[in-house]
Amino acid sequence: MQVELAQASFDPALRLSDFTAALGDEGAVVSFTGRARGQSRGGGPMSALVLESYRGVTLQSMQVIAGDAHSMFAITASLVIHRAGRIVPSEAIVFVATASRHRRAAFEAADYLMDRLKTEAVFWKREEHGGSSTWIEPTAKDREDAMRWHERKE
Amino acid sequence: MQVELAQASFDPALRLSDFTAALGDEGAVVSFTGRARGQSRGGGPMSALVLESYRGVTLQSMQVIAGDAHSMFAITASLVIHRAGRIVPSEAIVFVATASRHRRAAFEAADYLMDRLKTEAVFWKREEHGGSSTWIEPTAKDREDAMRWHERKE
Amino acid sequence: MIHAQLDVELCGRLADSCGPSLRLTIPENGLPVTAMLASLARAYPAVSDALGRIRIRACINETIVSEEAVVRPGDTVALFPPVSGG
Amino acid sequence: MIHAQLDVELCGRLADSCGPSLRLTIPENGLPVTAMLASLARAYPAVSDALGRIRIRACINETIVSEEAVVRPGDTVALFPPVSGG
Repeated sequence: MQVELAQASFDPALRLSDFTAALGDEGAVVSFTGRARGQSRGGGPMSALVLESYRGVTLQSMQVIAGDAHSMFAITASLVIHRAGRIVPSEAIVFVATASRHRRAAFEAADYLMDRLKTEAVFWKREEHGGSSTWIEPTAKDREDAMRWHERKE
Repeated sequence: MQVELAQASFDPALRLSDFTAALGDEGAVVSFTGRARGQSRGGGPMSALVLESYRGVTLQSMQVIAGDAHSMFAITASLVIHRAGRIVPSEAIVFVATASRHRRAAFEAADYLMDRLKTEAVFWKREEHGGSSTWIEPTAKDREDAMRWHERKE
Repeated sequence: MIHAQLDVELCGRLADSCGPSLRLTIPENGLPVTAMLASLARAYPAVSDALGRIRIRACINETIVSEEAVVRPGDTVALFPPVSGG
Repeated sequence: MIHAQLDVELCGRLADSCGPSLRLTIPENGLPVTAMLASLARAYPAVSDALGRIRIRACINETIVSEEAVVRPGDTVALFPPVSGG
């Protein structure tokens, strides 16, 4: 389990390569890359996404989520990288990789990690468009996705 | 939609890099890499996995599956690469990448592609261990996973 | 009746007993898949067991066909045991 | 009562009205989070609206705490509006 808060842009494919090279006999590797889009939620053009984090609390929130993924699914390795700061369209915001013996666990854990990160990771996010900016919060869909795992846990 | 039957080993991370570089405003990219394991289904050591394909039929079976994924999910791009021939442990057997505006479609489409490929792609597969080899077929779990999508379709 | 030669490719485990290709003599105007399978089993007893035990699908000119399809001289014919998947 | 200075960091949209850090005078033996929020609202009317409208969580020394937790001089204190997630 490796969790990083990145202040500068990173290369998801390169990180997937390193992650996979370090594996043992895992048969399945799933990755997710979340990229900044050029379109804001309102539909207009977006010039950048700015993610504010808070000291050690943001990283810690990511570590808790990754730890939960390891408790809930039969994954043997995971990598979570999240950008902070100003992110321009097509740059990676978040990258998650999971590995397991068989594919179901790797898929579910990556899906789960993303659902939790999108709703609970300690970031405050705003979209910059032209001169102004708009704070954004998890969508109803994000919250609904995150709720799916509650039944599972019990 | 890009579908390839690879006769030699390939680098999944490199292919993910190219796939992502060619995208437009997609916010989500999911990848799956299936790797040959060093352990056979029976639990003993495996020296290689040998995948036999048949002329154009194998590629065509993969294309049908990829086409179905595009019909069923709101993905805007996909890449499916499948090895044939002799594959040694830790080499990639299959690689799938999907991209979509929002993450749910990319996750589901990659999951769906793998379930269908694991049960329906036209390959005959045997595990080599020492001097002998064993033909293998989809597991009960593979078939069960593939069945999940039938309810969805109707 | 005029006859012709046909090579039938055997995929996967079907090739275990007699190799990946078997030569068969068929009528010049062809014969249905079911009749071809029966003829193959008669000509090659070693494969008849495998042909009877597992579900076989025939492939003619790179298209998987039904049992009623007709195999003609010059066709590229293969027999598929159940696929392993990827 | 002896008093001390405390800098309270405001995260996310809470910083929109008065900037990312506000100075507050607190009793030397500290005060509960609820009292700190009330005191902040009195001292900075511009943030009182945001503090009242959305659910705020306090963070003391990098730990998110309950409303009953006590803030003491020297603590690293921040106020979190609801997180955006990643």
